[in-house]
Amino acid sequence: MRAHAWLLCLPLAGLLALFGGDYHLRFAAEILITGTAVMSLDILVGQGRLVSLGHAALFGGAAYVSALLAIHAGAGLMPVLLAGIATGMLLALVMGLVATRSVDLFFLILTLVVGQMVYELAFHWRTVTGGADGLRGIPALALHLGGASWPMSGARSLFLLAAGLALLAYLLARSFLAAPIGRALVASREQPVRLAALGYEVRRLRLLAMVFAGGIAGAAGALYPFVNLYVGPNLVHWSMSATMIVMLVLGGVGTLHGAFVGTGLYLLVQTYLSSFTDRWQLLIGLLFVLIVIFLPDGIVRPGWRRRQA
Amino acid sequence: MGFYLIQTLNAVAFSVLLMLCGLGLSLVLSLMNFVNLTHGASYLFGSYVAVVWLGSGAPWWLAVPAAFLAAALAGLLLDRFPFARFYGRNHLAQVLLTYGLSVMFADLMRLGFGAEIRSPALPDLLRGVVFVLGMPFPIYRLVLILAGGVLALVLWYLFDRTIWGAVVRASVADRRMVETLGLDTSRVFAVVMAIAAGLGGLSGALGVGMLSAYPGLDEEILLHALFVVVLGGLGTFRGTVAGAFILGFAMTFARVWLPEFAGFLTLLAIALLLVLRPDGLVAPRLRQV
Amino acid sequence: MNLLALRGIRRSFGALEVLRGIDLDMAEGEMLGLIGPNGAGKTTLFNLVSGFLPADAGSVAFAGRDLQGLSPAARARMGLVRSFQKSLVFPGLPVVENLALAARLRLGGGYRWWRGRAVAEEAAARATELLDLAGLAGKADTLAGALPHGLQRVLDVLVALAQRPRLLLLDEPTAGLATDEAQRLLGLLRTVQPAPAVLLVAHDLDLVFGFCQRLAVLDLGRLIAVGPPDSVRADPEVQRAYLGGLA
Amino acid sequence: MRPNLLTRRGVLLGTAGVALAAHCGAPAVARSEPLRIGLLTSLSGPFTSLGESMRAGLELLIADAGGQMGGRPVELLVEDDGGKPEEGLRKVRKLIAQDGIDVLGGVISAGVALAIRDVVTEAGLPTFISNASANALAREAASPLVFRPTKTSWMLGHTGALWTFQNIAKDGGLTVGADYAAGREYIGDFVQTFQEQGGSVGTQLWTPLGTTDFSPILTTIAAEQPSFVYAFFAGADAVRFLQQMQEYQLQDLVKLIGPGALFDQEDVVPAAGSAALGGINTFQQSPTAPAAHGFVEAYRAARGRLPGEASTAGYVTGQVIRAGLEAVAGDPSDRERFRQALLEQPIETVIGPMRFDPRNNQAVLDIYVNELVAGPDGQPLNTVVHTYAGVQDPGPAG
Repeated sequence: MRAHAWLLCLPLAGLLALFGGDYHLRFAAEILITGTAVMSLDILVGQGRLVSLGHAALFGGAAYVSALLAIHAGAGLMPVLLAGIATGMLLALVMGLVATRSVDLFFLILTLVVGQMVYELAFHWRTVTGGADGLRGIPALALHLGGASWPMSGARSLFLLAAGLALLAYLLARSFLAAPIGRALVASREQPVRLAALGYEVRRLRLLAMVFAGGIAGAAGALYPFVNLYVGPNLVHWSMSATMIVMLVLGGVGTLHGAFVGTGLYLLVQTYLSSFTDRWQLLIGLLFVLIVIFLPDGIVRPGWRRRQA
Repeated sequence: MGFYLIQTLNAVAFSVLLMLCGLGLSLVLSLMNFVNLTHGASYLFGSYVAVVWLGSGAPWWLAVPAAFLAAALAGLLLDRFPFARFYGRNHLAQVLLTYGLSVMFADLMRLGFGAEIRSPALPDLLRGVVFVLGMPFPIYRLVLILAGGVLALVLWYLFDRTIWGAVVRASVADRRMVETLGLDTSRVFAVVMAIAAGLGGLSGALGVGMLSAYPGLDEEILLHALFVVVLGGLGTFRGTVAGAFILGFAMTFARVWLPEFAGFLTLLAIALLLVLRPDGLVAPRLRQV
Repeated sequence: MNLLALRGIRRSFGALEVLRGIDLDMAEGEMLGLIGPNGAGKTTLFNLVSGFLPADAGSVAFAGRDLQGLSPAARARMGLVRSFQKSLVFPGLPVVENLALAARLRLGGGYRWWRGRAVAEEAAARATELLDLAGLAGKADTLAGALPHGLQRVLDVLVALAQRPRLLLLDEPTAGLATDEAQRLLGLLRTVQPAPAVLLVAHDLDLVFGFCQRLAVLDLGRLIAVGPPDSVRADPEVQRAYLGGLA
Repeated sequence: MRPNLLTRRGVLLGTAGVALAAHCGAPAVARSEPLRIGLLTSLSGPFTSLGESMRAGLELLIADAGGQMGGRPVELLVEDDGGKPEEGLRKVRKLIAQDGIDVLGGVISAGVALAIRDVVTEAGLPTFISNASANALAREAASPLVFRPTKTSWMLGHTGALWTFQNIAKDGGLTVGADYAAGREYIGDFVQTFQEQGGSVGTQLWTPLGTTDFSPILTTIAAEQPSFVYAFFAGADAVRFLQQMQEYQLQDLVKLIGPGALFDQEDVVPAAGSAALGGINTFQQSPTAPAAHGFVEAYRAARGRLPGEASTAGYVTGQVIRAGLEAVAGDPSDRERFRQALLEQPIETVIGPMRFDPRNNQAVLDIYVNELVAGPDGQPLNTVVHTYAGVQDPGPAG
């Protein structure tokens, strides 16, 4: 059951934090951070049936802003996090204003188009973003609190930070979905016309959900540069958004925690299976297609699949 | 003067290529309300078939029909499994299924045809240029424009003006009704899917002389095709043609005048058009409620 | 002042004129039956009044305000609420959540994320009250999609009532229901407080004649008679419209 | 030469039967223990064919070396970066922490090279950038343990300008390039040197990376009738540009010159066919360079085609690593000694003599001017017409 799985996760995370090596901790932090962004996408896809192909632009856009703040202003954890959240929300707002008039394929294409505009910006604004080469030389992260300052650049502290962020984001997302707005979002997926007849502005609802998801994706994006010490345009490209959807489907749509499972699975396959075979993409594709074909309710119904550990 | 005339011809040729890419996608969308993201793979498959065909020394003018047939056969197989069980489903399920398949096909084609860039050995007949007001314009592109125009007319006639098209549309609108008339709708769908995939292969064979073939081209083509079809209004025939020409001219002239911002400007144009016309340029006959 | 005032409403689909100049008034709390043969334009009229379709010409005024350009959602928030011919509940949500969804928006907490507890509790109380009224208290936690068809229809009307409408447009709420079920459903509209005005479309003429103070008869896009049941029943044009097809 | 499904991609090329030693903990050096070379390259994504060639090139060298370097058996571990820096970073961390590699080679894309620069520097891992040409790695991003046995963008743009100015035209030319970091570097360096020589360059045209249709640009070229076109494109863009140049019959009207990637013998020329004929390029590598003779034959025997930049780079990287290891008797664990050994003596490679600039570990190379003429089989062949000896990047000061 879900509760048990989560209870299992905590000691696991604790063990990793105590005994994991630098490489494994960074890898775990990357899974948690990317997973958090994928989870925010689950709010849109799983609950609102809003399939966005521009979500990476929110995540990566925040990563760029965060990296730039750290490089040019030496910003610490809090300002970087706030700026990332603000960037994610702002980009989501713009994307939402353009895309929420539409559903299905139109929504997909419009989010893709807005996301690719962010990509074009990151790719061509060389003096600021480094263009195709990206940004490197990102300073170590530190937390400044009232004059005191703690370094957060070690793999262990980054892992703990990522775990904290993932947990917080997960709890926030759950409370969002349990709250009136989350229930209305689910209703808008099932019967948007009826919901409008109840007096709900469906567009506003979708916009709010996008901004919320953008905020979470932005918070995750803000931490990403410090784990990888690099930010590049691939991070905002639409193919990254598509990868996020693949991760989400692998883990289970509409479950929130499935996003972490799927992200972990994908990154593990990508990192380890690719050492053994050139055909790892074929295997990922096959797995993905099998899930779509044989677990069809997953797209419609939340909580359709509970992964037993 | 000659400069702008040729640039206009360039834009027309590119638009026709975009239209060719969009037609197959548009066909299944308008007639079957099915989003087929394996279309880019059909295109690339057709390109590879043409390259292999032309390299084998077989008669060059059969390369295009061969690519059509090969891709159509693949479409037919896909229709049997797994497409058929997704025809009635929502777009999201279709998008996920076909995207996953396209990832697999991309890798399979890399396995089969290699990762290298492949180009066809074009016959000399297609390699010349004509001079318009002193400026060169390739014969290959004239042939492309011509072929695209003829194909569009044939399809328009077939699906809009014959009983056959009416049957397909009726099968989508009310499947049970058509079946009581004694027609096998699943066979109708299979034929449409085969034709659409075949069109993907055919456009791949026609386009390969301009774009070559290599892993990753499938995704680029798919993206262009999606833009064209969505811009035109989900899968209406006239809309696809209009979408292709708007996108083709926008991309060509953005590169003439503001090449450094061409990518951004093209995206901006698409976004603006879709904000102004949320259902695309030509409102579709059928819509998912 | 009339609650609803329609003036010169026209609407065509292509060459087909579905509504050709409708004038109609409704008073606060009134129950008006709208009847007419299939294809008379009843559903189109509903869509125009509730804002799901724009009219080609004419005006709709509600509580003295012109509704021109207002979205369906905005109209619903003013108290002009409709149901759908094909029952549309939220199948994946529990029954009580279906009602609470409507009630929360009415109480101003529809988009709340936090600090929504007071509103949520009041909405839940309102939902429970309605369920009790309809005798569905035992079904509160059932998924709406799992209810039998008849109860889904009842739930649909309850959802509309949870919005505290001033005017309720009900499109065939009794279709597919047994007579006693239908009686009970319409009875509910009388018992709920405050009682809304109701514009009722139904095929079961006995039901309509029994429940409504006034009737309006729509035929080929025109209102051919408006008045109390008895005078409508006696109207020769109405008899021709209904019987003419049979003769 | 694809490995079978589920066989470890890193093929054990050392003495047969050498067991996989446990690779946790400190890299204790015993003479019999295999030396682990990591190769980070692209086996998926846009540079797949380059990555496959690079892998083949390095495998060829290791085979030539009898699976031994400096007296130790060599184990090659190949990882795929997908052309993406994020993936490359993760793979490099894995190679360092989990596989315990002794040296790293490879990297096709400049983005990946710059992204991993800090990680390998921090880990003190001797790294050989085989293909990426970003100037920054020889300048502000130079690192004491990051060697680059290949060119910088400047080295090709600069020599291209010298050749053009002396042999083609002093003005009336134009440039066209793919609008991203590498394109900006090549074209920018070309223009700068060309102007320093006293020449002037006309219009500079840019097209987005991944341009499918070059016709707007080609019509502009046809209208301007320039004395030459200096162009930078790579991979599929290069093939399309050349073919469309031919399609518009500009091939014979306009002299086309560019950095070597535009006419890569393995990646571009077979696909471009006769469209490549007549082109000029400056490149650190050439199948007709005298030094390359044996390698070209061996590679042709192994893969049935002529080597291009990526396969040659894979081979050269192996030669450089081997030379370094021979000098330290197979033990690179003393980083400073290994570094000094590499800096001290010039290395004879299949692209000619190579020495490393001690300021930035950037190779100082002979740059060939290649002209594409019909080879014995009728296919265009990069043929050396001139050699700029010992070209050195301006380096950190420049």
